Amino acid sequence: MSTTFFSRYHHRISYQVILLGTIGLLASTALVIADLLTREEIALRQAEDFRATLEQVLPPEIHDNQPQDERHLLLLKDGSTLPIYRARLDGRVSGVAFQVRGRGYAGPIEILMGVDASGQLLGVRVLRHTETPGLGDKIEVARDPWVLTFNGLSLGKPPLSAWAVKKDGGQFDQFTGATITPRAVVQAVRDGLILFQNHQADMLQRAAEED
Amino acid sequence: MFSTLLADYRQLMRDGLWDNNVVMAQMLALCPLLAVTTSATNGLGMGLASTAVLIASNLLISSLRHLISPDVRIPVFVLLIAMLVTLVDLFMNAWLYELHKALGLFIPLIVTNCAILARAESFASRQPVHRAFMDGVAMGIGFTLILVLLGAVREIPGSGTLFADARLLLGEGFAWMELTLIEDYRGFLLMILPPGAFLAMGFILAGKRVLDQRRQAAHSASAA
Amino acid sequence: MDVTPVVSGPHTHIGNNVSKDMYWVLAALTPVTLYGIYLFGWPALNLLLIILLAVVAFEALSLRIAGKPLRPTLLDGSALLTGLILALSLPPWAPWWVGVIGAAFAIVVGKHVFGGLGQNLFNPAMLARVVLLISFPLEMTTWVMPQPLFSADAPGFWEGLAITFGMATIPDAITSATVLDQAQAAVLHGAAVSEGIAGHYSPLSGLLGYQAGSMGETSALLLLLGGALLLFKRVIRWEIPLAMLGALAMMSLVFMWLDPQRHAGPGFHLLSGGVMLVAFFIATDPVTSPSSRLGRILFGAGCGVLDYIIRIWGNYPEGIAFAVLLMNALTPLIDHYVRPRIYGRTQRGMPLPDKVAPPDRKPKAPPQRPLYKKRSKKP
Amino acid sequence: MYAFLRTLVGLGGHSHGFRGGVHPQARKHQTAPRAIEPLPLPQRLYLPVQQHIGAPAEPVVEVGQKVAKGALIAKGQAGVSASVHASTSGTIIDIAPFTAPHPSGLSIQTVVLEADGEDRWLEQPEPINPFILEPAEIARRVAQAGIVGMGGATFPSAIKLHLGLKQPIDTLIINGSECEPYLSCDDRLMRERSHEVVSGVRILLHTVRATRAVIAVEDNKPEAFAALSAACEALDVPVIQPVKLPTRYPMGSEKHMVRTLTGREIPAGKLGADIGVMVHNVGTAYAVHQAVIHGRPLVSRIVTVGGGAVQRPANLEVPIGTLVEDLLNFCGGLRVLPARLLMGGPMMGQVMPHARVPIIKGSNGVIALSQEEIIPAQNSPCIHCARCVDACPCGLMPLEMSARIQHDDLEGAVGYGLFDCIACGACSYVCPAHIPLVHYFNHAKGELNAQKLQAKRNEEIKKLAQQRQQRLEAEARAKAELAKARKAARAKMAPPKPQETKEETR
Amino acid sequence: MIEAIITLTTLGMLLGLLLGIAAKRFKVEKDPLVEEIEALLPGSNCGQCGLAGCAIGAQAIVDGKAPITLCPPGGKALVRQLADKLKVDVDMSSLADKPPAFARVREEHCIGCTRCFKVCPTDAIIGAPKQIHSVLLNACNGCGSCAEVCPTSCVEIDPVKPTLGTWCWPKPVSAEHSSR
Repeated sequence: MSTTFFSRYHHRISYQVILLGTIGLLASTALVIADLLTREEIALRQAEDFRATLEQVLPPEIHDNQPQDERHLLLLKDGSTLPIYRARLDGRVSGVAFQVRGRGYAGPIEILMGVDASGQLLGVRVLRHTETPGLGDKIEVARDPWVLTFNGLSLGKPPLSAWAVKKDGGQFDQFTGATITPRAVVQAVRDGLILFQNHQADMLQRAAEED
Repeated sequence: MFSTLLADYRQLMRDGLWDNNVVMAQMLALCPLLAVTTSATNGLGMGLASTAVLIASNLLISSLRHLISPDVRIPVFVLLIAMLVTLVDLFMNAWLYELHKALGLFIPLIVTNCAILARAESFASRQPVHRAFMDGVAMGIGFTLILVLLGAVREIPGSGTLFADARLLLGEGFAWMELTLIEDYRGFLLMILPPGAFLAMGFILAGKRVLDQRRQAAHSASAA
Repeated sequence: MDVTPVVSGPHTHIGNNVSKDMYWVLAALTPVTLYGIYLFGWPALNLLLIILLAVVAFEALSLRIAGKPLRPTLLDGSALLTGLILALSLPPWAPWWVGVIGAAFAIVVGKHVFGGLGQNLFNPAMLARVVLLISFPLEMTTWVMPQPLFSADAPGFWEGLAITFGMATIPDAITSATVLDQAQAAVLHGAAVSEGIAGHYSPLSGLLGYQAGSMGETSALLLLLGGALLLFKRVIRWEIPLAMLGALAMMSLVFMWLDPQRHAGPGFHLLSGGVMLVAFFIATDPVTSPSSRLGRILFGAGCGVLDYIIRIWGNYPEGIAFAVLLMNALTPLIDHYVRPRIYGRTQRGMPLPDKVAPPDRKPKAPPQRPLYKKRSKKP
Repeated sequence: MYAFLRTLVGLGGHSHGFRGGVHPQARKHQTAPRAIEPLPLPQRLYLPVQQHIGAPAEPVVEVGQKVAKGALIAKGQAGVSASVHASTSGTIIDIAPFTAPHPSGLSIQTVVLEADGEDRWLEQPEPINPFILEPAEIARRVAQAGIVGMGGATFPSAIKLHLGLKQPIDTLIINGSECEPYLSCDDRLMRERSHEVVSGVRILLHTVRATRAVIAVEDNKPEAFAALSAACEALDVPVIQPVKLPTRYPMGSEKHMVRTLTGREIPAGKLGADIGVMVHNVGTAYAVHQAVIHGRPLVSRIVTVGGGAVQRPANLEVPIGTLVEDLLNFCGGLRVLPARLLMGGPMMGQVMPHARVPIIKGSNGVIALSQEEIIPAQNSPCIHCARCVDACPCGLMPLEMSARIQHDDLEGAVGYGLFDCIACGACSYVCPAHIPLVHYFNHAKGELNAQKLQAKRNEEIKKLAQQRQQRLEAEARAKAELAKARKAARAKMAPPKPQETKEETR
Repeated sequence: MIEAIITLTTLGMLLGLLLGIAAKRFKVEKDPLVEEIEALLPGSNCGQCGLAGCAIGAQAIVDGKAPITLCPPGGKALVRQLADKLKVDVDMSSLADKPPAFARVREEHCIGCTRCFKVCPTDAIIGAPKQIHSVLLNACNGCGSCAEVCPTSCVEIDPVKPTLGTWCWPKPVSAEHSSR
């Protein structure tokens, strides 16, 4: 019987060493194999996912390239870098997408925004947030069409002073009961537009030179 | 022979689903339980993933039980369970991507699900493989049921729906499960916030106590 | 003469009882309640009646489930008091179901789940208020300006019913933010707080309560009068109200001195929101406040400081309910560590040294041990 | 930090006076105006052999023996104990268990004395000047007279005096506060026999060699205060000083009186003598005067008979051993059926099982409360109002203690200071939930005491068991050796089996 | 890949080594708790707990096979000591403390057979053959062993009657307070 055979050695230190070592070996091998098996698939899924999101802020009619492949690091004036994704139509940059971050009620709100060459908003989507379910999560497009109201807006339209929620004297609706979440989104988008304006040349032209 | 085996399995099933339920009797695995049950679908997904890990770990540990020396059993269990969870995480990420996006944060939490370690330590490491398998199935189903129940109890008053987004988990064929019980419902937010989980859990536990007491009273009455 | 029962002394009693206390508090709240009904009209009265009915119904239901006798507990006034305080702390025009859900939480979860009268950890009315605030932010933040009964704009009886039962929406024209909302909004705008509250607040409006707010929170004057009555009747003691109002005043003074742009003065903080109601009628709830005098002072001060912190740095314009609940949770801890000094012992429970006996004639003292090992074993 | 907080909120210094306490309705008007009346000699007197804290006295008389008033009947034992004397002259007719004046209604060994009606004193020694006697001699005489604390605590006074001889006492306090409602026996004693009281105080002062004595009287007894002042004046003893105290219950508690008068606190587990003070009751002072000046043992005391159920309330001078029944009959019987019959005042007095119990040395009152005087209990759960905490003169948290006792966590209650509780009843008096707090504490104290006794007994029995074990083992060993020896002897006699023999002898 | 495998394997082996050594080092031979508990028990091996002696009782308590309320002669005092020692809470109220009892020999039936004092665990019975036996109350723990062996049933176990010295206030009973 195996019971008696192995348990005779159970208390030897060498047995413990070999046992744990073997288990570690087996476990790591299994994980390595699984990783090899799934790596490609996972990468594919993530890329698909990202493309789908990019599509939402860079509508397919304005580009004929794959924006997710055109990832560039933009050097900002403060020395930090920001990844941007360029959409091209006939080789010309027709729009860019980049991430901004707002300070929400319960943590940061990650926002992806797409801007066309003239600085008009193509789309705004919330990627990640931790807002109160049922209250602050109306910024998700799946739950509420609120973020679609940004489409077609730009820095001058409405004027800068109106880039705020109504409670703060701006033109954007806040949802009832929650002010902080939409305020954070509006501010983040406005800041994103300002950032675009400040780096418009870099975002559009130098990128063209690089190629 | 066969009938005794069947009776044994029935007992294991009873234990897992009710008498010795992971959550309601052993009060284990509360962390994933309270964290993910904002909807019945989330509960189901978490439950199924945990069940898979539980069955696999029970099987693995039971079949290795003679090899594992008592002095190092805990690290061995932890290593094996961690491996299984990582495997599940990888596979879900690859082939159930949408669900993984919804549950992703919680899958690694299964490692810390003390119910799995507890079953390994108190059951699988001392029982033959077939019983360990049945135990894993029973305990897993019991855990899943509680997760779904708690999810439903929180989802219905919280957002007025039941099994919302079930198609993400089970595929388009299960879209019929998604019920909207109350249209234009603004929601009783407390229930989908963390305090609601504790509250609902408390009431479920109290409910089980009441049922058990009734059953016992009926039992002793009929015995007398 | 026959056998008398074997009972310990004392064989006389001061003659009070629990329900007398409860009814005194109810009496002290009556002026505020009547004034609130006058200010906010029929919908407020409807809501109050609905809550009182619901509270009694839930109390009876809970007692029935727990298998306790109904009459003594229903008649002791504790449930009515919880209901009244809840009603006074809600927006007066809130729909009926807000009141019913609040009553259910207060009585079932806030009181009976813990074991009934005297066992609850949190003040039931405040617990219900917080649950409602978290769950129904829209309904719980829709305030109206006072529409005194029989005034031109006030809703009539039928209109009132329609508002309470959700058949009519509250016209936007008469909804209004509370002064605390105004103050918070002003600060968020970067404007001076005095600008924000200008036109919405004056000390007189605070005292009289002619401003938007819940039914029982608006008139500081009437609340003070009720509190004074309770103090006079010794139903409540001075420590909690004084410590709470004092701490709030101190906090607002200090911060106003540091940055008058952002921080309003003590008068504003004391006279707005639910401070007065809480200080005299809620924080003083005996069940959920500490037993020792120093404990009560700490408790009251904690409520005041927390309220100020939540008002200024929190996301809610008024945080008094949260402050009370947080301090409620600390009460067992305070009771464990803050105890009166026992006669003949030091604060830590060691026997006092005998000071007078000179050392040579002192008999050899046995080793001294503290009275209690700090062992927490709360039943 | 903590001390700082306390000073900040001004809770640190009750330099004089004590925290807490209550103001129960005094209700002394019934009996306070009534002068002490002697109770006619009853036919039979019942003298329990234990009328004090400590060991029972041992009877020294036989049934049938004739005794004179003041004769020793039961002798106090070594340690804490006190003697009992015949309260009148007569015949001992029985020595048997008789109902004790105790709420349990249990019996106690009691000497029954049939009065012969002559009330003839034992030969009196010549009065002597006590101030030529040594303090120890005075203490001995006090012990001989069987004097115990007359305020109700019944601690043998001589033992207290002995403590005072061992430790320096700077202040002698004579307790005339009588803070219990209804009672006025001390009040009357101080008014009518102030000279004797002051004389007794002087003797006590001489005995403990304190520098001063204060007679503490609550300010609701101005007549007693005036009488004592006059007596001190008349006897010319400036070191004895009557002092007025504010009326507050439990001012009469030794601990709290010391605190109020001297600002000192008696440390937990210590006695007044440890901090240089000694407290005696005015009744004790009077009894000391009687014993030392006149050589008369303690055979009578003043008892207030009051309460709404009594026909004619009075203050009576009663021979020790008289039945409560006789007192009530003398007072015209009962007006209505009493709801409770108490010995002592309504705050700390004890319920009597019936009226056929004797007056003993510590009985300061017989109170028959009518139904209207008892506020019916309206029990409700504890709402943590903490009025008991505010009322407790000892700084305890009665609500916490009773909650623990209710759940049988007696140790927990001890941790909250159960044994610092003086059972004054202030907490129960103010409790709006009518929780029988004092009853809980009495129960817990008794239960813990019983457990302690049991543990001690277990220990003793265990020793016995071990001794038996050792004895059995020793016997078994002895038996085995005996058997061995016998076998050896037999082996010698029997034909030799060489190898075996070798083994065995070795 | 390979690094991961090597790291994990080495880590496992190292841990195995550590744990193996630790297991050898800190081996606990016998549970000292049993001895401590045995020291608390009466030690009279009276058998009222249903086990054959106090040592076995102590082992049973440690193993959780017997409740800490198993010992009638120990009474509540013992239960409290055991609860303290084992750090458990015990509901004393459910414990109907068997009132302490003493053995009493009914002299008219005693035949002086000496059986009772041979079994007495505390040597509390004195007597000699053909003499009437009597019980030393101070030494008797009321275990009842003597009553079992008496051929004439003349040993009775009487509960101790309370006296003024041992009487204590009963726990107050009131519907409201005993509701939990």
